[in-house]
Amino acid sequence: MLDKIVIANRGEIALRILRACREMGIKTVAVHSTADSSLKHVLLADESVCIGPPASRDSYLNMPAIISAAEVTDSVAIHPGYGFLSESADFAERVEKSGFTWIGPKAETIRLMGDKVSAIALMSKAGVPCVPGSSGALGENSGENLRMAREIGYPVIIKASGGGGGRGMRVVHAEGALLSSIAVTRSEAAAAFGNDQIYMEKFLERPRHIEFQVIGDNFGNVVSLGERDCSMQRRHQKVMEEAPAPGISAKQRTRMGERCVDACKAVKYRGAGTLEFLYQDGEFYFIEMNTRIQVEHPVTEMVTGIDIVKTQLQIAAGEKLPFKQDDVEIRGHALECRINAEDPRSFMLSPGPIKLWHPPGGPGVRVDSHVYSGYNVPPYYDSMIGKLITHGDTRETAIARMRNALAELVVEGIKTNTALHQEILAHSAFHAGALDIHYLERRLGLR
Amino acid sequence: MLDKIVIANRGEIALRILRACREMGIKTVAVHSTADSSLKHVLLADESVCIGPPASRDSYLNMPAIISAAEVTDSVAIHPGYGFLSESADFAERVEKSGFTWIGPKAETIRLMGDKVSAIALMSKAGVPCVPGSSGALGENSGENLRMAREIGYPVIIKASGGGGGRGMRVVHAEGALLSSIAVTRSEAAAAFGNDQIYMEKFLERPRHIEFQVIGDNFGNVVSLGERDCSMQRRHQKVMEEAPAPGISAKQRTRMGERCVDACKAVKYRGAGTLEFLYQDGEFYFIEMNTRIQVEHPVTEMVTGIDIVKTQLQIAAGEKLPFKQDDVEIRGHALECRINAEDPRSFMLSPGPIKLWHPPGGPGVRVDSHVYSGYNVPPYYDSMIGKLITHGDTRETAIARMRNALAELVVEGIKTNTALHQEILAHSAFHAGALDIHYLERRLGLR
Amino acid sequence: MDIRKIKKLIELLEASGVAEIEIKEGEESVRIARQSPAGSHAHPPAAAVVTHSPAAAARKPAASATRASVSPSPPAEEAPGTPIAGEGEHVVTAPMVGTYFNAPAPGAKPFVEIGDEIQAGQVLCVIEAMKMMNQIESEIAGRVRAVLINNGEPVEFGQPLFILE
Amino acid sequence: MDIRKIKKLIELLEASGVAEIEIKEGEESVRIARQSPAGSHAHPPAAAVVTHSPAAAARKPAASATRASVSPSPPAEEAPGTPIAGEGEHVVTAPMVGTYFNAPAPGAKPFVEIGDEIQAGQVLCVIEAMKMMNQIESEIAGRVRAVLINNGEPVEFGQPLFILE
Repeated sequence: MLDKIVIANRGEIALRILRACREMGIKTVAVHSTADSSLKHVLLADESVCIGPPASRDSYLNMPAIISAAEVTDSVAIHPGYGFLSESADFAERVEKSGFTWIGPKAETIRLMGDKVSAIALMSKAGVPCVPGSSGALGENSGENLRMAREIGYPVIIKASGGGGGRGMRVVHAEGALLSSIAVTRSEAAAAFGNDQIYMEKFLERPRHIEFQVIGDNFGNVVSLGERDCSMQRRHQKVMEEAPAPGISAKQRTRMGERCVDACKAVKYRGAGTLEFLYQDGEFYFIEMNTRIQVEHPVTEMVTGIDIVKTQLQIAAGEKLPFKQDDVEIRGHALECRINAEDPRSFMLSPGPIKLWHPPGGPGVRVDSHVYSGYNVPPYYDSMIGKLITHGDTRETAIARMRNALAELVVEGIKTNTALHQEILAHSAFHAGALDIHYLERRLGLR
Repeated sequence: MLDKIVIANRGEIALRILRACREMGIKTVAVHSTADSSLKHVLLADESVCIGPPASRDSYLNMPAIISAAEVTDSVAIHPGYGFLSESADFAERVEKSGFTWIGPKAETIRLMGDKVSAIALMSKAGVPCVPGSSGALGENSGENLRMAREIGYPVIIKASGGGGGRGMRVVHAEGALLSSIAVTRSEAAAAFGNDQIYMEKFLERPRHIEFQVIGDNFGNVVSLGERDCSMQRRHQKVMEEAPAPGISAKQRTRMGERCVDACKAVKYRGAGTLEFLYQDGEFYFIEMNTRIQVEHPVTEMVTGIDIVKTQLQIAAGEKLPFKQDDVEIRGHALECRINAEDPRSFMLSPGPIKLWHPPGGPGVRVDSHVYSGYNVPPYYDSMIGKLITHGDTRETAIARMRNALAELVVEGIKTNTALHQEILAHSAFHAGALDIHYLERRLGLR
Repeated sequence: MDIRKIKKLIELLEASGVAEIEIKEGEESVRIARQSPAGSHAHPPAAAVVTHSPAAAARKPAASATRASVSPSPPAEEAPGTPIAGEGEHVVTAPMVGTYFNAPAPGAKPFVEIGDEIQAGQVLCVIEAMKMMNQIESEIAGRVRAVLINNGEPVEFGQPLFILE
Repeated sequence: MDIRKIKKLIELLEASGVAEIEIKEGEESVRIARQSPAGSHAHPPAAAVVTHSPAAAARKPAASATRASVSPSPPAEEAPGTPIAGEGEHVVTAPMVGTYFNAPAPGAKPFVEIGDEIQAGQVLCVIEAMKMMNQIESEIAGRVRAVLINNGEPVEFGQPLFILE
C-alpha cells in the first residue's frame, strides 16, 4: 500500500481523501494556502505544508510548489481531488516524471479526454452513442442536407462554426423549414462572423444529465458502477444529484455500462472516471468524460456499497480492482444536496465565520463537510461548504430523509442554499422525478 | 398509517423515533420532564407536553401523566422506547385499555417474558437451548447427581437456592470433586441461609453475550434479523456492540434464527424483540428476552438495511411485515460505541453544559445523538449522550472507521468515555474478536 | 394549529431576538409579535440556552439566519398566555397533565371567577386525566387576579392556571 | 516525528490554554511546555479561532477535556523555532516550498552567518525545489540576528528563515 500521499486539494474532498487514507493506514500531507491553515483536514493531517498565498494560481494551481511539498515530505503519491489540477495532463505528467505516483488516469488519457473532438471520436468508435450531426461543414447540396436531417431526426439545430454563446444558431422542427433555415443561417453567419461555414446537429430540447461512473485498474479491468442523475442544475452547476437515475431500467443501465466499459478498456483507463451523457426520449448522447473523482461520487457509494476513493488508492498502489462487474449491485436510492455558502435567492456568495454548525444525523444520513463551529469560510474559493447525502430503500425514503436532514441542519453566521434545496424537494415535480436540465432555471425564473 | 403518536421517552431514542415518524409523515408528541424542555426531539416535535418534575418516577415512569398527554393531544399510539416503561406489562395494558395503540408486544407477552421461569420454560419447549441444570433442588442420591453432572458436562456449578451475589456457590471442574462439593455447599447453605436446598447448573467460564433480533407482525409473521455481539461490558452495562458476531457462521445464524422465530411464533410475538444468549464453545444458552427496541439496534439496521423503528411503526399501524426471512441478508459489518457523559477512568458521571459538540462524518459513519453545542446534560438520567455507529464491507473497515470517528468527535465542557473506546479499539485482542463478557473488566482491573 | 403549538412558538419567540413570527399552513395562519421592550419582565436564564439550540434554530430557520448570534437580546414583555407573577402575586400551576374545567359540570357556575376572594383549600378547578376528575385546591388564601386558560383546554404539568394576589 | 509535526504541536499549544503537551509514539516521544507567561508577545488573533476548531481539539483530546473553553488564555512566550520579530527587526520568509541550504555546496562556507552585515540583493540561502536551486536574496540591508532553520531541512511557503536587524 502507499506509504504517504500529498492531498493536493482543499475543502470537503481533501477531508474525504484524508478519511480514506486514515482508514487504510496511509500517512497524509495536507498542502494548503495561507488562507487555509485552519481547514479541518489540515489540522487532522499527519503533516501539512503551506504552499502559497490565497490565490489559487499561486497555491492549489502551483505545480512546482505541490511537487516540492511531495519531495520534502518524502511522499510517494499525489491525489488531486476534483477541480484545480485534477484534469491537467501536464501536471499528471510532471508528477510522474518527478517520480511520484499520480492518483488518476495516465497523462495521455487525460489529454485524450480533455480534447472534445478526440474524446467523441474515441467514444463513437467504441460504440458509445454521441449527438448525431453533420460532423463537419454542411455542403450546398439540398438533397444531401434534407437526407442528413431526416437521418438525424427532427428537431435539428443549424449552427455557425464561428458562432457560440447562443448566437448564430437556428432550430428546425420540420423538413419544410430546413432549406430556408440553412440559407438564412449561412448568410447571417457570413455577415456576423465573416465565415459562412455551418453544421447540423440533433437538437435536444429537454435533455436530462445522466452520467456513468467507471473505475479501472492497471491490469485492464474496468467496471461500471451505474449511473447518476445530475439534471438539477443552475448555470451549468449541479445542485442536487441522485443515484440511480429515475426511470432508467436495469437493462439500460447494463447496456450503457457495457459500452462505457468497452470505451475505457480501449484506452486502458486507470482510476475513477465519469462519462457524461444527455438523455432524452430513451436515448443517451455522450458529451464528455471527466477523468477524476466527482463531487457527487457519494451517491454511487451509497447505492453500491463501494468506497470509490479507497478504490482509487488501491489502484494507485498497484492493486487489482477488488470487485468484478457481477459484484456491483444497486441497492436502494441515494440523494446528495450541495450546501453552498450563498444566499438562497440571489445566489450571492456568503463567506465569513460560521458561528454554529450542527449537522443532521440518524439512519441513512451521511455528512461530508470540512466546516465546524468557529470555521471561517474564506472568500477565495468555491462556495461549497459540505454535502448532505441520504440513502434509503426507496427514492421516497431517501427524499424523506433528506427533508429531515435539511430541517435538522443548522448553520449560523453565514447564509446557505438550504432553503433552495427544501423548495426543490417540496415540489411534486421532483417527486415524480426524471426532470430535465432546464427545470430548475425555469422554476427560478418563474419566481 | 398512524396519525399522531406520543414518544414516551427521552434522549437519543426519542429523537430516533421522531426521525422515523417524520420520514413516515406521522405527527409527534414529545412528553418530557421539566428538566428536559430543551431536548432536541422536544424542540423538533409537532407538539410537546410537560408531564412532571425531573425525577423519573414522577415523569417518564408516570403512567397516568403519559396517558393523559396522549388523551389531550388526540394521539393514537404510544412508543415507549427502551428503559423506563418499555417493559411494563401493566403500562402496556393501561395504554391499550385507554384506547391507544401500544407500539410493542401484547401485554401478556411482556408479562410472560418478564418472568424468567416462564420465559425459559417457553424457550425450552420451542427448542431454544437454555443453560442445562437440575431445574430444581438436588436430591441426596449420589449416583443420580453424578449422572446429572455428567449429562450437563463439567464444569458445573452448585448453587444454594438461598444464596446470591456470589455467595453460596461452588464450581466443580471434575467428577472426583462433585459429591464432596455438593455436601460442603449443602452444609454451608444450611448454616448461612437456614436452607439447605441446592441446585446444579452448567458453569460457563468465559461466555460471550450474543443476542438475536427478531420482529413480528399481527399476522403471525416473525423474521430474524441476525445476531449482535455485545460482550464488551462493564458492570453488566454494554459499552460497544457489533453485528454480525465474529466467528458465528451463516449456518449457526440460520439455525439459531429459526429457533428464535419458532419460539416467537409460538406466542404470536408482535413488534421488535431480542433474545439474549450466552455463547461458549460453539453452544448458545438462552438467558432472557427483551420485549422492546434496544440501544444497539442500529448495528443490525446497518448490516441488514432494515429500519427497525420504522418497521415497529408499520406493524403498530396494522401493516404486514414488509419483508420475508429470505429478504434478510447480512452485508458488511457494523460497530456501535455508546458515548457516555462520564470520566473515562473513574466512570464518574459528568453532567453539565456541552460547550462544543462536533460529530464525525464521512462514509459509513452514523451518529445517533440528541445533544448539540449549548445543550446541558441533566444529572437525573442515563449518562449516554449519543451513539457512534460505523459500517464497512469488513469488520476491519468498520473498526478503522470507528477509530477515525472517535478521533474526529469533539465534546467540550463535559467528560466522555471516548478515550475508553479508543483504548479498546487499539488493542489487538479486540481486532482478533470473539472476546468474552469478562474481557473489559479484566483489562480495566489490570490498570 | 393548536394551543400547544402556539405556546411553543411564543416560547421560541421569547427565547430569540426575533420581533415577529408569522406562519401560514394552508388555511391557517398565525402571527406573533413582541410588545415594545419597555417594562419587560426578568428573563429566566434557561432561555439563553434554548436560543443556541440547533433544534430550536431548525424550527425557525428564517429567524436563525437573521438574528445576531452570541448574546441573545433581552426578551420583551411576555406574550399573552404565559404571564409571570409580579410582586405579591402567586401563580397556581397545573399539578398534572389533563383537560381543564372551570366548573363541576357543563353549564354550571365556575368554581372561581376573577375578583373572587378564596380560601386556602378551596377548589379552583378540575383537571380531567384518564377519565378521572381531579379537584385542584388553592394552597393559599387570596384574590383571583387572572385566569390563564379557557374552559375545556388541555394543560401540561407546571402550566400556569391562575394568578392570585 | 519530524520537524513540521513538532512545529504544528507548538502552534496548537500556543493557540490553546494548555501548559504542556506530551506525546509518545512507539519509541519516540516529545514534550512541549510553555515558558512562564511573563514577557509574552502579542498574540495573532487568528489563533483564537483555531482554539475552537473541532479538528484542532480532536488532535489534542487530553487538552480539550481539561482546558477552560470560551476565552483562550493569552499565549506564553513563543516556543523556540517560531520567533517573531521585535521592533526594528525584519523576518525573511521562504517564498517557496523546498529544501533549505545555507551554502552553495556541501561543506562550503555558508552564504551568511549570525552577525554578518548584508546588502539588499545579497544571497542569503538556496531553496531546492524540483531539483532546481533557487537563490534567495535579501530585500533589505541589515545585520543577521538569527538563523531559524538548520541546513538541509524542508521549508514551507511563508516559513521564517532569518531575522535581520
